[in-house]
Amino acid sequence: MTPAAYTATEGGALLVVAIVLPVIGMLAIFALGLRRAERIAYLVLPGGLLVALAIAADVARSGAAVTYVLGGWQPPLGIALRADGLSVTLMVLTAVVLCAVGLVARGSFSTPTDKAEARSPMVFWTLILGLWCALNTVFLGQDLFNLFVALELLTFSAVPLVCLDGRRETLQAALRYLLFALIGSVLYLMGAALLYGAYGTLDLAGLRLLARNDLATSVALGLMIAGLMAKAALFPLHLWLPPAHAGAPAAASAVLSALVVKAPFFIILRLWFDVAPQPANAMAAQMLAWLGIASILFCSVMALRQARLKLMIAYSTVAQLGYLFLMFPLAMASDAPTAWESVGWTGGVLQLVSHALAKASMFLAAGLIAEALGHDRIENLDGAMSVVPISVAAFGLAGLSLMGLPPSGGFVAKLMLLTAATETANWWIAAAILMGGILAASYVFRVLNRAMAAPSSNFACKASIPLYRELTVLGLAICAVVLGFVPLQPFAFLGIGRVGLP
Amino acid sequence: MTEWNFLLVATLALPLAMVVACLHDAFYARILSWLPLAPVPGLLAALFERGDSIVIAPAPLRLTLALDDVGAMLLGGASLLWAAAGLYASVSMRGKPGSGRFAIWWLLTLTGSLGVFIVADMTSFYLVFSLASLSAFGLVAFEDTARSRRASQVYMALALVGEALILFGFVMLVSATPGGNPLIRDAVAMLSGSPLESPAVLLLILGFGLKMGLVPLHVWMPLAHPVAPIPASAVLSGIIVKAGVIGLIRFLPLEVPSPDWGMALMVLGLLTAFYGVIVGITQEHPKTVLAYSTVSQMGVVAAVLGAGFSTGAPGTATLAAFYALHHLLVKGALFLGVGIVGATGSRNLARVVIPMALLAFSLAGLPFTSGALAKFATKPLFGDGLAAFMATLSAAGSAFLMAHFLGRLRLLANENAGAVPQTSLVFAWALVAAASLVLPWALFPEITSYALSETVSLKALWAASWPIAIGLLMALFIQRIHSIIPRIPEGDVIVLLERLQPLAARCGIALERTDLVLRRWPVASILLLTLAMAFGATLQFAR
Amino acid sequence: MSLLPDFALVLFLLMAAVWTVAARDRRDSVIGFIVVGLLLSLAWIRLNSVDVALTEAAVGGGATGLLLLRACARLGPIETEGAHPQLPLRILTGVLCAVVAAALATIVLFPIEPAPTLAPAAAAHMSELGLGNPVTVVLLAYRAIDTLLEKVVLVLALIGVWALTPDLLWGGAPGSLRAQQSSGPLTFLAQVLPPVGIVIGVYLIWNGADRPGGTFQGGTVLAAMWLLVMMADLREPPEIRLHKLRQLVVFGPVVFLVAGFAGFWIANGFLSYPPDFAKPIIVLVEAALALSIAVILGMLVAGPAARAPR
Amino acid sequence: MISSTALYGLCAAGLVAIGLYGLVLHPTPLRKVIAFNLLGSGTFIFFGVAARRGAAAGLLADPVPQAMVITGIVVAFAATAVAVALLLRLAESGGSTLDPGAPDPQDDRPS
Repeated sequence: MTPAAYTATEGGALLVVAIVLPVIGMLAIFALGLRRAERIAYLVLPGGLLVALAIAADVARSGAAVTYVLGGWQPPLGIALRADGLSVTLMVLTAVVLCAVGLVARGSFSTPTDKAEARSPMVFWTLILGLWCALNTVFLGQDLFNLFVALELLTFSAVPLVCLDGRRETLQAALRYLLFALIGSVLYLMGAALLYGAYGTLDLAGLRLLARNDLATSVALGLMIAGLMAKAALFPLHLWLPPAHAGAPAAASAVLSALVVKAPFFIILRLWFDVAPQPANAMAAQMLAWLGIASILFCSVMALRQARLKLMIAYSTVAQLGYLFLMFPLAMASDAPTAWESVGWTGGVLQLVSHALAKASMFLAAGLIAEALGHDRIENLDGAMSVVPISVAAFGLAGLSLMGLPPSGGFVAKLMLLTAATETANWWIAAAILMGGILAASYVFRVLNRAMAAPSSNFACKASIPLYRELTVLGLAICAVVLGFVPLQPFAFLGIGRVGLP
Repeated sequence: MTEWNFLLVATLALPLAMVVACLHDAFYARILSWLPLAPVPGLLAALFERGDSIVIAPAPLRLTLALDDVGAMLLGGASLLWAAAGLYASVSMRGKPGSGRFAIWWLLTLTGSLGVFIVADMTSFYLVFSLASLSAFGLVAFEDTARSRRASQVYMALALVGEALILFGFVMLVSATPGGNPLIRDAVAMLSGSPLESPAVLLLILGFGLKMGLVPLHVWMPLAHPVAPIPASAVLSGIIVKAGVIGLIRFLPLEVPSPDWGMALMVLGLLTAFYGVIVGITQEHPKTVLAYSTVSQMGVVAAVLGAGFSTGAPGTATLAAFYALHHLLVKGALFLGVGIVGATGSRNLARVVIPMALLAFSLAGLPFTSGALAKFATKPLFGDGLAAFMATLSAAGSAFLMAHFLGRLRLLANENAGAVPQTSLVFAWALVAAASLVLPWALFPEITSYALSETVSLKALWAASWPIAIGLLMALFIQRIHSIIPRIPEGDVIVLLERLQPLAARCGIALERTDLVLRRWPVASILLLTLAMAFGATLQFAR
Repeated sequence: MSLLPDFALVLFLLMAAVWTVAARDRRDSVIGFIVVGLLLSLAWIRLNSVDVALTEAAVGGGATGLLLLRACARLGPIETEGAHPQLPLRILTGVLCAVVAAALATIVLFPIEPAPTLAPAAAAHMSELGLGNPVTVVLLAYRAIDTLLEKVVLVLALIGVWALTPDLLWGGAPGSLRAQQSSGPLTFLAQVLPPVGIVIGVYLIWNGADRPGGTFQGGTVLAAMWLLVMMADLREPPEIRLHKLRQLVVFGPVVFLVAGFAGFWIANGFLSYPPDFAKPIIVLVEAALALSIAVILGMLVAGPAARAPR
Repeated sequence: MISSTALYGLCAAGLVAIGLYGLVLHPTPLRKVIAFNLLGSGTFIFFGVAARRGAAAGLLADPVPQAMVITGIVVAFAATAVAVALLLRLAESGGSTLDPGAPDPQDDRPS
């Protein structure tokens, strides 16, 4: 009963660097209390991007997962890190989004020149780096307890970002977020405890070989998946997300909406396809998809009814997360030899990536618009086009991807999901995908319509926005659109390292 | 590969390049004057290029352009109308606020609407179709009035529904074929016999029918077409609706007889043809009357396609396209003419109204006009029975509606009795009007087996004339009872739907309340526990 | 062995837990919670997990209890107890919690036999490292990355707490920890206990390599002594902008990181130790971590800055 | 006869239920935090049971779950510290419940 061993691959040490580099940056900012916290961040951000790209290149070149066994101790006793095609894609995505956010945040989180250290820049930059470490660990970790620690890291970095401005509403939102995320964590940990009691290992590959269909496994998976859904804010567990993501500073919201909620989803994906006894339970997959459908429809309508731009985008995040949960029945019912060679799985992953890019761009654009106009009431957005045209254009392009109109990553993703739904005769899912697109278009156009209207007579521009910030936001949106030119079929890269897990 | 096929690429590339060039302020300031040139490559392509296909991006993207006879016919007509309307716009829109924005929407719509005639693969088709559909929003919404805001909202909502229907239909089409992005004809060839054939055909008919304005999905058209500036109305009503026609032509397996679907499409088309007339007759504004006429005429085109589809008659596509071309040019000329009338004083009115009458009755099949040719050519598809009779009767309806249009048109004349329109406006109008009279005569021998002389035989003349006579009689009669016919508001059915708005608002509020309840701490955490247990139970007990 | 003491312990534990949740007054609830913490330590000893028992007593009961008591005092005039929810909701929640508990109980009552375990694997490599306490080996060798990341969690939590400082007070010191009425005995204890406590703390850390004890326990005892001194008003909490404080906080994680990276040169990779030097390295890392933990724990209890920097 | 590990397992289940009940229903954040700690303790005991059952190779309990619990306890403490700091700050700014603004008469309003 010895699970197959992990063999460390060449270049595996880079995985350690990917996790530790942000930590070093964070500790440096904390300890040195330099005049400008962002200077250290600007050293770490491009460095981390390079590391992620190097790992991606390594995976692409070797066509196999990059693995590192920490301290040389084999799992399940020790802990292994492993970058397969999917995780490395998400690592690069994270690095790109964080670098863009870093650039845009320069305007809002620079240390004032007359102070040695100021609260919000110091907190913002340390937490962003902490968050990065957490995300990379989530993507690379192969041990359920290691993933628990990563999730906690993520929560502790994300929560204070929500209440950075210290207003009462944001404090309330942060506390709600923290407590609900903690319930999620405890349920996850409870599941992990049950799994350890049943199998004596928390290593993903080991569990994959051992998993049985018994009560302990079922209850453990139920607790873990529900706990993770709470952290991912899937409807109807979205209570904390709208106020938290709307209350955070735009740069932080971008990271929270684009990346943070994806981490628990990623672990659900791992649990479902790598741990749950195969063949996975079709009815449970349908349950996940139904929650996804409810998420899409309900929260899209809610987005349509919001008066504030950032709240609208936050509700849109919950709706777009719903699409991710559609992939479970779609990937399973497909006649592709493995789940990750199915159109549904690829479509889901592409939705994850394109939503991250589009949503980051959208939140940042909303932030710049709010900075320029001094408010974010959708009704009074007129004149935005004349002050921050590039941001409005970025919002529009990102919106294109959210709506699923061509050419955009969102379009290809939704098309793939729709194709998979058609092929597997999941008509409700197909209808929800189409309906969600129409609703998304409605809420995006509602904003664009106002933003492009001629300014009213008493219009005043509150602040001028430097061009580089606007262009960065546009760049992210363009990335989301360019994803629309990927071919409409499963990509081999996403499957690297998934066939024949160790 | 011929030396001309760069023209196909240029058809799409030139207008897009113009949009990009607008980033340059100096060009942006002068963009209006460049509008007439944007469709020129399309026009040249229609004249010189035939039969080849160009793959712009290799597999697996496989973006492919190709031009066949049907596409060339519509591409040529559409390019011509775009050019003339562009000329008109370059004069009439000058100096208006927001004209630059208008030009950009114009160019994007132009790219999309010409693109649908020349792309050969599914993805590109969806891309250009959406481009045309969604950019036209900018044209509809241009005049920032309450009326245009309502119209543009309805337009957008239905355009998106149409997009969704078509996308779903495409997915069903593609799911029958291997590989990422098949050519349209390959996908359609695989459709027959696939288990998804029926739903796919239904979705495609609904989606493209919406774009053509088939009842009851026509509601956006009488709202959207009249609110746009004159040249935009001309291209919306003349060209954009043809995206639906080319969609049906390209995506229905017309050569495979399909009695049920063909019959359904034909009935829907005829119903639309009469419905457009009946509602149109109650309208006040000439542009709205024209919009309802477009609804009616597109009904006829759908009926033609349906009739051909039901028997699998060869050449249906070409004939339907021929009819569509006729309508494209005539309707374009009529809309531009509305603008000319508005700029003409009562003293010179006759010089405008007489050609307008000729154009108007061309829609009803007036002998020696393109309408007569189009009706003559498509008639055999309907056979001899009831369908043929109804098709003929629809011509009477058109005459009736057009008589009403001409009656309303006079009221638009410029208050200044001596006013004359600008020469370039008149030139643009005259160009399209002349093309509508000449072009179909040139094409007729190529696309049918009839000799031109047959169309002017006594029998044919009689067959074309009597419906017009009936239509005129009805018009006379209706004028007597004019005061007692009810006024149906523009957009007819949508008005009823709008009554539901308070209900929708109530639903929205109820949803918000639900959200508040769900987002309360005890409720959400109870739901979390319930989900965890339900999930565990499902994993354990449902196998 | 008789199960009677276990039954009694579990019964008391559950009763204390019910009391904690059901108590009307939140101070009672906190005291109930501290009692639960103490009983839990006993339970951990009964489960043969002495290291966990020590940690639970020090961190779970002690530090958390202190934190909660302080919160109670601070909340005094502001927060009032809320009305209890309506009966149907209570019944529904109760039923649901019972279902969860029933599912968990079923799993515990019918466990897999033989019990899966990593104990043999853990024991097999212990001699390589020359350490006697298996838990320390797991924490600092086999699963060192988790421990490292958990230190990062602590630093992040500290940043999170400090983030709640109002902008004007940034860099200043947390509010005084002084007990409401300064009492003679407390001052006396604060003068007498720290030397003893520091000795105990150091012993726990040193001892942790071979016998129960270790970084957290030692660090917590050190933190407790520091807090005691602050509570007796012998020392004010330090200003959060102080470089020395910051450096103490990151000292442990940095030493850990350095030791981890050193593994690339002196052993075979990140966080691996050469067999001959494993024990000294681990003890060094533990000592550094304990120091940082003491500072972080103390500062976490002290809370965000409440006075402007001088 | 029930084994001692099973007994502590039942105790853990009980703690989980009690903690969950408080966490769901207690209207004030501080009491929720306390309940969360009970819930966490219950969860840790499941690890403890697994550790005790895994006694082998001369070890009285499997050290791996014990190490996990130690990490877990520290993380729970950190969470408590952040939550307490947050709720104190929230109380200072005049709010004391988790459910914002909306009229919520029977449920979350302090009396």
